[in-house]
Amino acid sequence: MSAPPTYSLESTDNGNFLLNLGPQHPGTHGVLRVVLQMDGEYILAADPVLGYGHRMQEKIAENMTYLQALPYVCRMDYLGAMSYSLAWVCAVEKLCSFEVPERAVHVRVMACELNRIASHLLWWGAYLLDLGAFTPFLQAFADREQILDLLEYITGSRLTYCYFRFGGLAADVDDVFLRRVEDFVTGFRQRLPRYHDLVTGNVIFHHRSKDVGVILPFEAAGYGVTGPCLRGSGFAYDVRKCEPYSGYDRFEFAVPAEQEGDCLARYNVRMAEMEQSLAIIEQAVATIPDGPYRARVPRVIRPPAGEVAMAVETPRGELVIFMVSDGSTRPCRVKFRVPSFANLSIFARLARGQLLADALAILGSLDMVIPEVDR
Amino acid sequence: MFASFVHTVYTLAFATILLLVVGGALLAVTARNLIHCFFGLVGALLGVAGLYYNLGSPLLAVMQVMIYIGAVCVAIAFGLTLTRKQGEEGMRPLDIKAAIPVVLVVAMLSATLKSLAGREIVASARKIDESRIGWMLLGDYLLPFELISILLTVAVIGAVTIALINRRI
Amino acid sequence: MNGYRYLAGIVTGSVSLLKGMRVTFANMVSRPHTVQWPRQTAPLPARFRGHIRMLADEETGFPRCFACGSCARICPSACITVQGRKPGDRKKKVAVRFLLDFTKCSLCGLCVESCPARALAFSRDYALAGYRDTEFRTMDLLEGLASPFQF
Amino acid sequence: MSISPVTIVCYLLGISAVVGLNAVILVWLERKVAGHMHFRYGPMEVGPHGLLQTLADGIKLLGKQFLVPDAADRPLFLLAPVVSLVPIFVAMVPLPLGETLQAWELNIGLLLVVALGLLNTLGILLAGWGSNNKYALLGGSRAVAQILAYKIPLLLCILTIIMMAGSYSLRQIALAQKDGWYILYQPLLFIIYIVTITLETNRSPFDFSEAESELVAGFHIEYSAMGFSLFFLAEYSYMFIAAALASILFLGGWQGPFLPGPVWSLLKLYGIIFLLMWFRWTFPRLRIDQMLHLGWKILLPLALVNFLVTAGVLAL
Repeated sequence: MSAPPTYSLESTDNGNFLLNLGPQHPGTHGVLRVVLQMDGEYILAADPVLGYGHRMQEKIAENMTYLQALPYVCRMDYLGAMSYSLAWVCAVEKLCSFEVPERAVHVRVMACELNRIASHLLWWGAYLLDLGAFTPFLQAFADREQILDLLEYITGSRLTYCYFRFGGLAADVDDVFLRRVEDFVTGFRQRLPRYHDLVTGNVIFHHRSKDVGVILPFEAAGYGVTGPCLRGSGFAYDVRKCEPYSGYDRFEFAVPAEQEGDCLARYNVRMAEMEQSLAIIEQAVATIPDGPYRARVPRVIRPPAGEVAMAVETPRGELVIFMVSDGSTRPCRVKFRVPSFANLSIFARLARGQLLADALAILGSLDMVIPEVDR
Repeated sequence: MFASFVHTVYTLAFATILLLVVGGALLAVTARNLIHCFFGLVGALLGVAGLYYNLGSPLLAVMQVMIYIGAVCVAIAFGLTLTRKQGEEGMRPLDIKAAIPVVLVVAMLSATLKSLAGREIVASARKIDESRIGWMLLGDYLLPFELISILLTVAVIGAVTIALINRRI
Repeated sequence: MNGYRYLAGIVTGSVSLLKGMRVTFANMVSRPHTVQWPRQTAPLPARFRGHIRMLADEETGFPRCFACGSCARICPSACITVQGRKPGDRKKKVAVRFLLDFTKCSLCGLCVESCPARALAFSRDYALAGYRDTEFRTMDLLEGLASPFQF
Repeated sequence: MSISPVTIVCYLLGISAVVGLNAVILVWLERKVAGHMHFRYGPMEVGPHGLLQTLADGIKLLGKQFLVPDAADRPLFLLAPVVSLVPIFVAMVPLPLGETLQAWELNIGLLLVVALGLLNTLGILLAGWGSNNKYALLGGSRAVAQILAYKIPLLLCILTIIMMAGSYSLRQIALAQKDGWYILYQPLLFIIYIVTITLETNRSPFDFSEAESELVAGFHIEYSAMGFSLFFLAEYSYMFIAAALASILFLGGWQGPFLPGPVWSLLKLYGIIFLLMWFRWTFPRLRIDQMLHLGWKILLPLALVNFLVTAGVLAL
């Protein structure tokens, strides 16, 4: 490994110049800094500089009891907080071999998929914002707001839910919620064509996203890209399908994948995924059984010594929580393998030789949550 | 009283135009920063447009703005933004060789002024009809007009060729 | 053929743009979704998680908290300070000091869930603002509640 | 040449009023249109339906400190907002907004407006260069590339209209449409013209030199307070001029039934401005090379063919 490069913001000798993209830049969606070496509008080299939002999440989790760390994991990916909670509780449940009641499984899946749609909707708007269109952002917000209302109705919170508990849920859902979810699913299905009319078919959007930022299949595998970015490159790999967790094997859904690997492919995958999520939610609502929402688990969680790895498909890709227990009330070691970090690693490769505008489109299409990258 | 006020205003306007021409031209040749030179040139050309207007040809003045500022200067600016080095240290505009054109210009100017001495200069107040210019361009002066277009075509082809050679990435 | 593709591209492109414009126009004439706060307010769900507040005992009006400290122990951010004292005539302790450091609180709600006395609840107060952080650093949750101790 | 200075001062005051009022109304309108397209209300607090919001913002901007960055090229930095604003005052002179509402009937009015429209780019370049900021510089150089792409189709559009009307005078052109607006004869040309004025006024989907998501704010990234508001004023005034030109060239200017001339003028003009706003809040931004492609390979051939066809038809 060579020493990390040092930057001076003076023009370099060969007429190129360094451009500091971020840490405060509307196109990086957070405190990400990318140092670009530019030749005019072309990017010769891109170097993401991380750590502006580093909060030592892993270390914090190691210094807390299993339950106390639960609110913290939501903070990493505030747009897919449900999936993070799910990963954490599932990891602990796997470690302690807790059973989860069927009703709780259905609600968990429902909540996670609603959250996934909300996350994809926000991405949809933010990506178009990167491409210079403002209306999609707030149009997506109008629908996302309904999901947040739904989730707030059951969890009491709009973003960092902290709703799941070991062995079940914090609180039960009622029929009003289930009916509202059904209404949302039918309503959103009807509104989806508007999204396609406004953006998917738009010729400018096509020009901006087609053949831009192509991730080749072998690169995707080599860089450890997961989630919609991987599925955009031709792999129909989805943890929900390949290693079903939390009862995902009970539901029928397809794993959309595209072959091209460009921004448009990633876009299409996410749009198709929203429809699949709707299908999952529909099934979960239709088949939700009555019964307890929470299994009886010890008040103080003291897992047996051992280790566990729990993989979960978050809206951004595969999240793996690796946890080592020494038999005490606190985890001995926690490691998060977060999707945004792996997806960001390919950005430098993709941005090379691109125009500045394309680089931002690529960055947007990777759907980054910077606190997740930095942790 | 009122007439003299109008006269003062016009004199001031004329002085501004002159200042623009001379100052702009001086800035264009003496400034060390390339972009300052460029804007000096723009100023000088704007001033020349003002002179045309003053001489009773608003059409020519507008054309001056459109062609020299709108087209030529923008093309120069386009070139400037494409140049790699802004050449601040390598340039020494006040070279001794620069004296040669200065001497020549002074000589020419003094000769012109001498030949004009004693004569009364009357600006033609006759309005130039645009349609007459059109007929002239497509009649008596068709050949030079066409030659200019060939020159422009050559310039465009040359630019495309250079762009193709230096095509990057 | 190429010329046909060129023209067809222009036409289909323009049609796609018009479709998008139709969507935005429909948006424009539809009713806005926003709520004109503070003149109007959005409904709060029953489970809304605001900062915590202390519930009073219906009979005595004293705080329900008997200062077991489980909330303070479970709090991930360590933002709760509880102290209790035992009044002479009762078996259980009663909280005499219950401070919330709201600047650290992450509103996870674990304290409410863990309270054996069901003494804590979420307030429905979301428009919190103050001039300095000290206003929220030590929020006294016992304020306004009766106390068995006369000082 | 024989206009009295008093008249000139009156005209200047009138034009200033138009520039100022137009900016106030347009900024408000833009925010309202954007708001409602986003399911929002837009400004609602200052004045009825937020009508005075722009005024409040303007006063706020006046009270702010004008910062000149240390590294900036001070004279250029200070000159840039002025350079982009001053041509507007001149370009407003020959615009006829009514039968009699025109500062000065100029037989080459159209050419004057078009020529002065070119100076806008110089202001942007000046700001981009003078700020000594990389984002601003990229914005400035984009503006220069942009002008090369749209100016020729724009001139071809105007040339076609000049050919049809047989005059450079805006008033004569408007009067030539007494019997039928040119948009009826030249719908394609109208579309091309609308696209080119979107390019000319630096509006989305062609707001390359500003490009918020790429260049943050592009050429005016370093401007604060009055400098910023002058650019703002210039942008909206250019929109006014471009739309006024469009209404005169294609929609017959002030002519229309029932209503008085100036009302028709403003209706048409603000209709076109609404169209520009509608574009802005609907489309994503093109990439700079795609804009060049659009300008050189689509707009230019179409405008040229249209020009030649029109010439042929007129000759027959």
